Amino acid sequence: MIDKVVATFDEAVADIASGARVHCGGFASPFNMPSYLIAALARLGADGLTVASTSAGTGMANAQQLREQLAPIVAWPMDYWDPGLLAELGRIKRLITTFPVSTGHARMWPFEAALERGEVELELIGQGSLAERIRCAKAGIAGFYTPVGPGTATAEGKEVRDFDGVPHVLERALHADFAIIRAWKADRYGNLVFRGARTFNETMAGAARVTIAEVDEVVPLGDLAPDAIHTPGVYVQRIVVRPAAPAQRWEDPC
Amino acid sequence: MIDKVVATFDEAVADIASGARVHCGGFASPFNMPSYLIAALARLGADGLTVASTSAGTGMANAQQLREQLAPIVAWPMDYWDPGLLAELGRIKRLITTFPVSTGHARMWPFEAALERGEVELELIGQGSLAERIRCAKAGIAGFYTPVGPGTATAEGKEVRDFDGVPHVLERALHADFAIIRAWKADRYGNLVFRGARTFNETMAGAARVTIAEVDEVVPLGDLAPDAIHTPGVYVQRIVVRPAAPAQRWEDPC
Amino acid sequence: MLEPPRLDAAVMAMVAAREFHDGAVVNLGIGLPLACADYIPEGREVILHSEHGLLGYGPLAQHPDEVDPYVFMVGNRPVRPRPGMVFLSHDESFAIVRGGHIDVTVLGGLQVDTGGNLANTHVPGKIAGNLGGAPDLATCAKRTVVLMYHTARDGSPKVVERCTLPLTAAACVNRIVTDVAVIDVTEGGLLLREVAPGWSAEAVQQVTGATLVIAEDLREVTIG
Amino acid sequence: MLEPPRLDAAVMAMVAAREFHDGAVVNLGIGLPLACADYIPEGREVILHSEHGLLGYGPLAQHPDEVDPYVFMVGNRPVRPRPGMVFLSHDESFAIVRGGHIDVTVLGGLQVDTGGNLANTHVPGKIAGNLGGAPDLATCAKRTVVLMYHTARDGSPKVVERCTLPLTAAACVNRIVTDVAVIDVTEGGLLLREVAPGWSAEAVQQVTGATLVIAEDLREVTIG
Repeated sequence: MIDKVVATFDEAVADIASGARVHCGGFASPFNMPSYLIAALARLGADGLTVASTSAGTGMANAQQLREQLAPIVAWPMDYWDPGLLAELGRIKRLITTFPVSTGHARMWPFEAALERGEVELELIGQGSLAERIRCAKAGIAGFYTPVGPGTATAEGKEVRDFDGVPHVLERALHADFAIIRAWKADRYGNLVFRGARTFNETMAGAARVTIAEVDEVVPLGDLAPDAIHTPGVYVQRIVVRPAAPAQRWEDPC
Repeated sequence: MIDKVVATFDEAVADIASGARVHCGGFASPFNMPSYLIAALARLGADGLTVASTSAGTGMANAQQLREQLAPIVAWPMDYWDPGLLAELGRIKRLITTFPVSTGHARMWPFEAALERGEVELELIGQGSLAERIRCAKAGIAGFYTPVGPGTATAEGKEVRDFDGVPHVLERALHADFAIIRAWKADRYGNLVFRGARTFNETMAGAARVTIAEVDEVVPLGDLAPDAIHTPGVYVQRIVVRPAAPAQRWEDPC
Repeated sequence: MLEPPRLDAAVMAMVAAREFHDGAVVNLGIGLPLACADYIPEGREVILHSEHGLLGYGPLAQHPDEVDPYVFMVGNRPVRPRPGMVFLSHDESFAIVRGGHIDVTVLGGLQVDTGGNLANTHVPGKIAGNLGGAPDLATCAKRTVVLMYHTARDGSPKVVERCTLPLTAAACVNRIVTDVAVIDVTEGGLLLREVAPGWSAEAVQQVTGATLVIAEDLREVTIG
Repeated sequence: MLEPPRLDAAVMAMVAAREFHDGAVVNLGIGLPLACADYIPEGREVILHSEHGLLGYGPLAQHPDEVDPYVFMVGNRPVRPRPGMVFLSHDESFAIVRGGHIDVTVLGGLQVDTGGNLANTHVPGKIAGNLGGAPDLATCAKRTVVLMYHTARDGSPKVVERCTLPLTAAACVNRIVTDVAVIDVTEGGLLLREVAPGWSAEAVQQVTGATLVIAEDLREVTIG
């Protein structure tokens, strides 16, 4: 019998070793981040990680600032942790991202500070190429030619070739050992349904050797309509359910 | 106001000129073929077409045979027309497909017969590379490296390059002037919902300059849930609704 | 010398279906392989994939009242829905295949050779071949099993030293299941692992167009 | 000599929003461009695209009871749902961008030069830039409009002969809308099309770091 549901977040990430390549989903909303998986990975202590994520993450202090700033219109959840937590704890060796630094008047992000100290490596790439490189890993494609990048730093060290007179950059698949993503509902086959913008959560499912999905709810097999499933279970190896009551500290086992 | 609904099938295809490149969706079931669009294109008379389709199509005589053969379990619709109709009428100059010929004891398909007479060109390619080439056209990617094809006829004349020691073939985007596809529901923005396996119908939407969708029903804007829409309307230029009562002959305007 | 009886199509399908572990994602080619769906070993859940965007479908529909016009597998065959089933696009369906998310594919064969090359798309006499999804499946599935009769209708061998028909994919076959033998493609050559009841290694070699290496633990075909 | 007043951010957004035809698919960059959503010309339906997989969203949510926690645009801003809205994955969202399905993108700018090169990701003083989706949008949208103040805080020009900051994308900008002018990037150079009320072509040239070509029909900025 297929049953991909794992009992705890700590169990779900237990085999993520130091030096692993980890794809981390979510972006632009506190409600689509695989926060409990990130917290569990932080507790696990694996370091030297290569992480791919849309953003470097705000970290704890900035999340608190955002929480206060948005309070008049959004109740920003207490159980929000993003890759900034891993950066803050010094677990990231290399980050592949589109948003490495804070904007406007926000205080410096933990990754940004580590970058200034020369402790971490950054691979900067635009969102479209990052998304497609990750999809390639899922889809068994070694590389692709995109018109995005020629004449910019992104193209440095990469092949540039003309197609129909337009220069294109060869971008390569971005594989990972683990993908940690957030979805709404799952069944025991690992079929997933998302809520709202699906971000890299959908894109990363299947792009790693092991994809782990943090979900709000596991429903009986057959409850998810076959034309409403966003991510087929063949891309997902583990499912773990968020707690009913929000955790207050990332340090707490869950 | 955005309203992509067109009154008739003949109007929907009226600007498909002779020599046009046409992507045609559907496969493996009589219920997912853009049959009325194919019939309208046949009535229009445009010839010298370059068509991309999973299969060359059975044509009229074989469809009748399949209808009889499957009658004990499936009421095969009378209003089923596939690219074989266009081949039968001599409208196809070049076909890009994975299934060009009949199998087993079925009589020869119209395209196959034309191929034997030397009247048409065939570009044979596997389903995965065909699907990805069409997606590339939609997604603005010029080409991609797939491990599928090296050492076979598919790789002839194409660049083969090793990635991590494995040979890959460079396949290029397959653009079209028009894509004709079949969906279930649409709204006036062109958002589409499919029923059953979505085949090339979903893949081709957006891969042509003009995508035309044949649908069962147009529903009021807002009736399709934002997380249930399979194809966003930005990929679709025209919508046309199937008749309530099945047409009996492809020659009848509709 | 009278040839011992060959395995029938149902038994051949059972032998191939032994490969399906619990939770396996499986694609079955048109023809002989389709029957494997009926012989999934008891107690195992297997996810069946059909190229045009259907994942986790059930058995073939047998009666009109079982037919959902929107649930067909390739080959215009209506199948029964099954809990956990998913509908997909063609491109997503082949992202699954190319990305290595298919555990086992069972494909028909016209020829397989010592290098594990497969020819199964170009029927002699036809002006062109039908590739379908076979090149992707054969190349990218974690395991490719070819299920075919050991010899062609004219008696000529289908397991050969080197394919003469156009290749579907190169160096892709892991195992050949026929009506007389189970043969693995190994670096050391074609390894004869199992023979049909009554068949000797020598008898199998006689109807084979390539030199077979005989497994030390050669045994009779068993099911399950 | 006293400088005439410059356009405020709202008017700048209105000028950029003139570009949105009925049915246009539009992506608005973070910063100044976001305000364009509030000035879509009356009677036109515009589909707004947000990079992380949101298409056809409505205005910014202003009150807690308008907030759906799952409908955010980039920048952690909750927006109101709108009929016809679609949720997507990041890869599909950028298939839309890269495939040329965005009619107009309005992006912020740090520098734009005579060649239509854009620099808008690397704020001086920061150790790294934030590319976001800007490279794809600037390269692949049918029309790229840069909406920015004409000069930096220190008074230095942002419309320049040649960008000195790292490029977001090369040869991508079609139009520059600033607080003093509307300038088109043409093969013949930077074409000054419109000036803010009270501004002469000469006055605009004085605060510009590149030679402007003056349009024969140079006129005052109008809205709508």
